[in-house]
Amino acid sequence: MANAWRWFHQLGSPKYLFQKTGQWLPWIWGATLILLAVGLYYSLWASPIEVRQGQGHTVRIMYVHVPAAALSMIAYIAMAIAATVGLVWKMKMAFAAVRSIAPVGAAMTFLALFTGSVWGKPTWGTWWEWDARMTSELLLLFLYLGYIALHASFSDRSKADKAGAILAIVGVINIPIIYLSVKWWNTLHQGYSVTEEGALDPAFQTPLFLMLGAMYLLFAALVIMRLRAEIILRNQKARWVTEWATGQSTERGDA
Amino acid sequence: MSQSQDIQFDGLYAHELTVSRSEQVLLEDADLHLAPSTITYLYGENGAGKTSLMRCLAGLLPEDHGVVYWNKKPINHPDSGYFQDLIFLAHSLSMKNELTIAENLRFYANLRLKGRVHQKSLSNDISGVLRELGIGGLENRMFAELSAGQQHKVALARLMLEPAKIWILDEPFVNLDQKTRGWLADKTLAFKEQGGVVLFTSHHHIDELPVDQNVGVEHE
Amino acid sequence: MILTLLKRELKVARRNWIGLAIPLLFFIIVVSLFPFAVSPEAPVLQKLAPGVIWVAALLAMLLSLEQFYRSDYQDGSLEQLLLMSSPTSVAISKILAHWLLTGLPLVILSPLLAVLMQINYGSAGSSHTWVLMLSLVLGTPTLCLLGAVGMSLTLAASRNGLLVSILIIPLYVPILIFGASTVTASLENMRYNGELAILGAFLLIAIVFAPFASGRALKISVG
Amino acid sequence: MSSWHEFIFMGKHGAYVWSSYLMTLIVLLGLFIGFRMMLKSLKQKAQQEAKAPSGERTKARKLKVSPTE
Repeated sequence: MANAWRWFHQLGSPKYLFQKTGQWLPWIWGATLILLAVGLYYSLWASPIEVRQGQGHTVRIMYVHVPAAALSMIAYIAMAIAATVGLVWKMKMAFAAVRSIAPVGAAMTFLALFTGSVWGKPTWGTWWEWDARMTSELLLLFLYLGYIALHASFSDRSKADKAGAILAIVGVINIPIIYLSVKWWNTLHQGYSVTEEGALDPAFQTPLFLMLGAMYLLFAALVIMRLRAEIILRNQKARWVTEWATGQSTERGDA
Repeated sequence: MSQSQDIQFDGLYAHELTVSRSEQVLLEDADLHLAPSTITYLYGENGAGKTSLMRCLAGLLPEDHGVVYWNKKPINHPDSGYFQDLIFLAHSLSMKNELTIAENLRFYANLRLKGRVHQKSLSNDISGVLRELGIGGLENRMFAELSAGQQHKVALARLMLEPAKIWILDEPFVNLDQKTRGWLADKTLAFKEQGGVVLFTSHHHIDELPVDQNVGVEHE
Repeated sequence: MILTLLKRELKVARRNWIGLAIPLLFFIIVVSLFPFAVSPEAPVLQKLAPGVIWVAALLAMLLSLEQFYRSDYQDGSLEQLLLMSSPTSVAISKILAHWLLTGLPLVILSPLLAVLMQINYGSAGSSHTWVLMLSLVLGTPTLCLLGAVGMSLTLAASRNGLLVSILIIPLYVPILIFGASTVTASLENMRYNGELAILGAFLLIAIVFAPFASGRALKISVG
Repeated sequence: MSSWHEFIFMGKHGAYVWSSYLMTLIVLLGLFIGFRMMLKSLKQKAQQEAKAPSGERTKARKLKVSPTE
């Protein structure tokens, strides 16, 4: 416990975090690429087409859509957790993490919307349906963009961090409310349920789980890359950054 | 971390204070003691961080590092009573254009005293102070209708209407006529005699006001 | 303490009454555009009425938000308020003032809009107008509470005005959904108690969280 | 999957499937390149700053307390 606490504190040090993430990153990328290669092989080649609902090959869109949608939600929750850590323990690196998750989370949300839309066209004949999940994703995208816009509107970064953190926390309280409201509203209007839950055929499970794993790792890798840039951005005047940039330090710092 | 028991200083004491504004560290590890019954003159070039230091001492700007104590307790400690004792007059006058002079002043007095104030005598006090400041009879004028100099005087009138033990004043003497400078210097000295702590900034020395301590925000 | 703060808010706002009247006027004018744009036929307007009135109310609330916060921030009185009273009570006084001076007038004006939008078409003497007012009574305070958080967050931001709308509108969606569908349910002669109860639940949740969050945000903006 | 032909055309849904994967690739690759460039330009900036005379760097200030007689 004491060890975990100390480690948590060390993560608050920009230099330590930068060095550690620099060590982790190649491993994460390696695992990502392996998993992604296997996942793509299964999802695009070695998996059957969907017959029961007549989706045919479009079922393959699911293997990017579902991970993107899952990550869009998880990323926002992660943002809110990091925001809470930042506000409660006054930990600046937690704010840097919030800022780093936001663009990747927004990208995932956009991808969930895009692939959902492309999946929708052949499945229910329209690019956009106001179904509960798609609508929630759209609102989630607005929340991400709102955070990024808010953060960008301050000249004082520490104010931007704290204001953004509050927004992230308020947003995460609202996500279930938004989702349930939209779902209720959707049943009221008898909309489709695109992503209707049924027992997933095991043949589809293998590529889906592989792609889920690959996308999670990819997400982590991208967030860490953004975080490392953010750390440097925030510590430009620190001596260790100069040493890192001019290569005077013996420690490995390159990504 | 220093515990509050370790602090021996009465009045305002800033310990190892680091203050920054928009990513820029203005002040590093500063120790500052403002004892009761002292007047401190804070100087420094423009942009050196005088205002930020004052706002930090007033508890508005969060410090990067260090603690500010009021009578041996951290200022944010509920028992320190700091915010009851503090009048902070910032560069902005903090008065509403939509309210009359009397309404503005009465609001702040009521807010500080939590409404436990005799409204009639407060009105009399307001009239008295405004008379001293040479703007007597303007109580019911809208704040927006006054000249800049008059508005400044209204802001200063708060010092006489709200009981306090520490004044933090950002450029209080700027734009004041000779007579009002004298008035403010007299009142500041009287406040000091009663045990008050005063910290003020100014572009140049105020001849009317003998100070006990000069504090400069400077490069080392 | 909150009473002192609230009295001041109300007094300042009263002297600046035109700033309060404009969002209300906007509310009426926006709604009156729909007959021109869609159709003046009563059944069509009646069907649109809940949504149109609710969207207009929501936008009017957003428009009026600025004046309760901006000038206090700019003239420095906000920091004086925060020095002498707790951030949460400052937030509460502003939220209350905002509702009393914008939310409540919207509720009072809504029967007029109900008439313009033919809400009672084909069912004279029905209670649709009351339901509309009730939904606004329960919904507009939540709009004030969430708006207060958004406004407090953007006070110190450089680009403002529309920024607060971008932050807050996604959070307004649940209130809009249930507010409008309360009225729709009434128009369809269905029960609307459930919708009202959910609006009430939103209000309670917002009352618990929003003043605190808004107070923290005010403190950050001033710092 | 039985043939390359089927792989490319995905039944008659090739455009839908491939555009999904392509867009995912573009967006994620865009992030990758963007973040990499961000770190690189920050590194260059830090290098330039290291070369600049140290006098240009603003130092934090100290308080100088002097009592008057």
